[in-house]
Amino acid sequence: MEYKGITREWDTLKKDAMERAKNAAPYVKEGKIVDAKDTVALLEAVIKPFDKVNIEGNNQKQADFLAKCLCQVDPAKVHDLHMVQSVLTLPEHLDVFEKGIAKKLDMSFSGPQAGRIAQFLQEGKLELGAIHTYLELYGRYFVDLTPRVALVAATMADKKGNLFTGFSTEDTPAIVEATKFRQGIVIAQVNEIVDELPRVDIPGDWVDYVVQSPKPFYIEPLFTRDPALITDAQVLKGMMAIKGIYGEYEVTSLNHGIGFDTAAIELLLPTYGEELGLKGKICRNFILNPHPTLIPAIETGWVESVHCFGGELGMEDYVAARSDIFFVGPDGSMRSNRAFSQTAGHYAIDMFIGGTLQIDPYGNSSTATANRVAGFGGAPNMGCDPKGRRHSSGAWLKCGEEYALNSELWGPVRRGKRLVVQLAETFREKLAPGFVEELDAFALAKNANLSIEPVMIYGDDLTHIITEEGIAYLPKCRNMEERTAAIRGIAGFTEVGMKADPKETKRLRELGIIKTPADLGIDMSRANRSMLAAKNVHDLVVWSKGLYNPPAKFRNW
Amino acid sequence: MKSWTELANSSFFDANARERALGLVDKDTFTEFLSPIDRYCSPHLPVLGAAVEFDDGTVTGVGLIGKHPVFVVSMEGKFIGGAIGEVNGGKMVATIRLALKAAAAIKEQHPDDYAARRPLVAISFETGGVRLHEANAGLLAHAEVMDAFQDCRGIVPIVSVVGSKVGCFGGMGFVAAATDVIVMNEEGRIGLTGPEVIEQEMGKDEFDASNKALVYRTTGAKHKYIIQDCNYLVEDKIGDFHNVLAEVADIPMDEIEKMRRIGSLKLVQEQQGLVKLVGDMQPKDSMDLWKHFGNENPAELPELSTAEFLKVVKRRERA
Amino acid sequence: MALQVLEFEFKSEATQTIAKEWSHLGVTGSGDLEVLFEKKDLGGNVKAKVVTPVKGFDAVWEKMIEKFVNDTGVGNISIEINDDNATPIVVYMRLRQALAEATAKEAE
Amino acid sequence: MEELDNTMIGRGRDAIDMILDSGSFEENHVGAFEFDPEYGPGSVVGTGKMDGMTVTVIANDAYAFNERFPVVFGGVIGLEEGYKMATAVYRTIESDKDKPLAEKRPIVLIVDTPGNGPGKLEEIAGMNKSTGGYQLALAEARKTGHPIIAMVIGRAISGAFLCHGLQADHILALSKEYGTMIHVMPITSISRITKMDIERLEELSKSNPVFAAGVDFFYKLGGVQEIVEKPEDMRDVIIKHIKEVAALKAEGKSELLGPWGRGILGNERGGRTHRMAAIKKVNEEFDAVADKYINA
Repeated sequence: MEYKGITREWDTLKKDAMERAKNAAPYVKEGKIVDAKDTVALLEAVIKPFDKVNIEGNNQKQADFLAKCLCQVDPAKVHDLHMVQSVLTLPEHLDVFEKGIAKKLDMSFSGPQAGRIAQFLQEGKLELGAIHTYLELYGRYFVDLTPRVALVAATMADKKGNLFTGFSTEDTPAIVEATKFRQGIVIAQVNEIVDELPRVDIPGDWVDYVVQSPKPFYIEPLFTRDPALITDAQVLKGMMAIKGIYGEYEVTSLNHGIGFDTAAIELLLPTYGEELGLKGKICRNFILNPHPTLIPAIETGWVESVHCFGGELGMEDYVAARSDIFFVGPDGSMRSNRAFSQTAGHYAIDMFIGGTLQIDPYGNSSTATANRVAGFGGAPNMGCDPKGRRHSSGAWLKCGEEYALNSELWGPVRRGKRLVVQLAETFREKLAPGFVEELDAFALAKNANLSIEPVMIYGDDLTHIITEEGIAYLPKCRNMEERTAAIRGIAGFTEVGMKADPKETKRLRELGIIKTPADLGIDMSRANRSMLAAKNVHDLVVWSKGLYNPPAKFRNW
Repeated sequence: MKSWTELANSSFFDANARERALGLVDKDTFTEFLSPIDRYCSPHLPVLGAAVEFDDGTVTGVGLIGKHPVFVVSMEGKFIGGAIGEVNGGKMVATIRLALKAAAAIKEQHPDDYAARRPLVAISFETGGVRLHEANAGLLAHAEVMDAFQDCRGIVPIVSVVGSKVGCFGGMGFVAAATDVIVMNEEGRIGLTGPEVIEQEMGKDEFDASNKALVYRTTGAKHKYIIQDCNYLVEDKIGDFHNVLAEVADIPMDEIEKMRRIGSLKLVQEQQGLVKLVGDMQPKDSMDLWKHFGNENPAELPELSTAEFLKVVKRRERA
Repeated sequence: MALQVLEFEFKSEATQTIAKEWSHLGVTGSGDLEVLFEKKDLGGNVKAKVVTPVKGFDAVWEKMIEKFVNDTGVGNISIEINDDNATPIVVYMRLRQALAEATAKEAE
Repeated sequence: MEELDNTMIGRGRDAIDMILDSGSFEENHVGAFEFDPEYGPGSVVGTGKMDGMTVTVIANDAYAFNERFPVVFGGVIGLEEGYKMATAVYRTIESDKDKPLAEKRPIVLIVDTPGNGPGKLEEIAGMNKSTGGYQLALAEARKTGHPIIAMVIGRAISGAFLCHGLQADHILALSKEYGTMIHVMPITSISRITKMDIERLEELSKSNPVFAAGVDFFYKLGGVQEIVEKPEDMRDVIIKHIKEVAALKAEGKSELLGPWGRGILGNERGGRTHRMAAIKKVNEEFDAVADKYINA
């Protein structure tokens, strides 16, 4: 058999990159440095129409100066870009579509810009590829969404283009690796250019241009929750979670979703957790950003390790001084890495627990609302039972043993199940129901013309729901009918809960599928803020021995 | 409700208006006026669809510290931001005036023991000033309070107690300034214009209202203590506030007069000195002023505990 | 726009009333409520009056208070509530706390 | 708002001329005291004559700008202004301190101010003391026997009205035909802050004096003693009220004057009845337990 290869050039990408570099040459000063004032010209020189472009928009750190500059390029020269980026937070991330500079979008999460995305979709200003999880999107960077040009952010650079991303490394390594090794162009905005870096996070020969931005990159203290705002109801749910789930399954490795519910749990470990004698038995290894509310648990010896997706403003010194717990470089500062942390969150932990907005009678859970295309970031990867998991652990096995459909699906083989726990109040602020017959995700799919309903956690992955009414232990349910009854049984006075059959709820309580606070032996009168190890941000500073330096907006002194 | 002993050791900042009122006076001595069972709600809120409270957001009453009757007004910041309307404004004015009535009665009945029985007014401010839902009545009530203060001058000490979440702003900011003695915890704030309005007037670059550290440096207790707008800075314990009231109750009126900030030509002249300093200096931040008064490292002051702060702080010299 | 006033009456089997003539707890803060219990001879029944800015939750209020009455077995009291958008759990917790307060022996 | 060509807004200095005996105004003089003319330019203080009687006048200057405190313009009362006004009051008291009650000179407040200084410097120095200090000075002068008449000619807004006006014995206001504004906050801002429906607020503002903006509603609440129909009448009406106030003081009926007197008036006029009822109940409840506290 004779094979005949095609005839073509095999290094067009490289040649194209060289040509772009030639266009950019006039703007390069010393080494790889380009003046801030030449940035727009630089972008016009290296970006071509229809390019896939990544603006480093992370959950926290933002390449905000480069985003602003991209908005200023001439749409006659640069247009129809395909933006591939994990998070859209800044108005500029959408302005590029408004101005006709960009056309298509693939993303993971959009936070404050979610309403505008929905609006642009309807107006035809934006073409949506897909809403991914972080890991899916990073994966596709290496498959079919490789950026041609990446605009990233770093704390410092040297003249050779070596970057220090330190505490706020986040997505940078994943983006740069995908871009550079497929002959793409990497531009970094940095807060500072120095002669010597504390350490090298991104080697200089993976970076083409460095711009010192006029202001340090924008970063939001996204994971800071003021203990003063935790409610008694959140304390109650936290106590239920610790006793009914953490203690019950002896969960050692886990991720906490963002929010006051989980902040309450963190602050209950040194008090209620201690009282239950759970120290050392639960909550040893976290995949988690450096939550300030975790400080009391760390200081009282609960926590063995924490790996972080990103940093958190004000936690730098505390984390650096706790190198036994956090992942700290030889220079003494932490390195975060969202890609690795997400991988760990998907495969290597036994439990994900977090809040949601809506749960339906099937156990599907979503934070989607009718007019916002927001995405879910990393929650679906952590909030699922990873099919590829092949290591076992106590909590995973126990949850698997309870799984009533075990033998029907895979016979006698022993297989565990990840705990995926949703915390919900039957009614939230302004009496918005936490349980609905139909998720708003359906309306959103219709409004934004999405091919599938944006569900954060599918019913078959969800193992437990905690409301103030009780905990539903869903794996124990033998069929959908029983699962729905269990959900209705803890849905209180919502439309879903009103349909509960009191007899069936009673039966499920007897079977241990529903446990109320009383069933769990929790004295409701103790569920108040006095249970919290820290009552306000100042207490956290005291717990940290002065190492935690809260951002100005969280201070009341 | 916590017991009195529990209250004494509780955070003043976290306490509600009724807890503060009870804890500021001696154990089991508080009698509330227009208490919840009287159900004296605002008649103006229901038509606007706004929630009501049985005490209209202000707890008023009388207690004792030793033999001193203590007339207490305690505002609840969680109810419409502690704002003053017709009913709670009336309660406040009536309670302050009762102190004068009591003083007269005691002078008559206990002429030899007046010093030990002299009444005191304690006002726990937690308010943004006028309640917009009944703005005109609230505004007029403010003027009545100032009028009542002037009647009490030299007869009954009036003490501001400030250390709750909302702080003391708007019209009540100058009502507090017009009292004899001001007691605050570190969390307390007193001002006239709220931070959001300043930001709106001056722009975010000049004053960022979300920068809480800046807000505290501008209107917070430590600043007020340095410029002598706060007489006592105490730890955040209801019992500590009670102890200061007990101390003030026994201070002679002429000494009380010296603790004031405003209320005479001499005091106005002293304040004009401070205004001149600020006008000449044009401080970007209160810390410039702290430095001027001899605090070498002003940025450290907010980080210090109350006890540490009191040890090292340098204050404006009083004229 | 005006405030809603809801009134209910519940039959109660037990007649565990309160220790004091009346008892009050809570603050009408946003998302919260105040509760006033008053001892009344209602033949064992419980009367409730709710004043709230929230519309359309009459049935929920009725069920919430009924649950409280059933769970605790109180009787011969009137319950008055001033509400400002409290969620059911907050309502339930405040009612329980208010009852604990109302039935408590004088502290110390 | 429609343009008013007859409004007195911004015309504090004109009002002084209209009210006082012709050519009698001596700015920056009160008794033997002379004010620094550069200080507190947003306020106007001085001495004049009304029907030959010496009066202290305190007004706002809407056209002055305070360079040291740039939030002061358009009639705003700033740090310097408040203390300057307070000084004028204290100097008035001082000038007549040895005179009998009947000879205590009146103080006339001409009110046209949109607010107190809303700035960072103001908060750092403590604007609350400046406005509070002025109020205490007025309260003291009123209780010492000086008749104080406030004449609202334009804007009497919220805290600035409290400071400059609401401590007077009697408050007069030019009728609303002249664009006179008395309120805490415009309805649009109230709607934004309280998140209440603006249409409902507008509807209510037509009927509820406790909440609505305007001279007529303040009249009903007792906040305004008398409405002056036109600017030409101001002088005569002020003189009439000075005499009324002086007579009441001479009779020892000061309780009918000032803020407390306005409370009584508001009750009589039916605009503010709940206040009086609450005060009565507080007094009764204290009387029931008074013995325990007075004879502790």
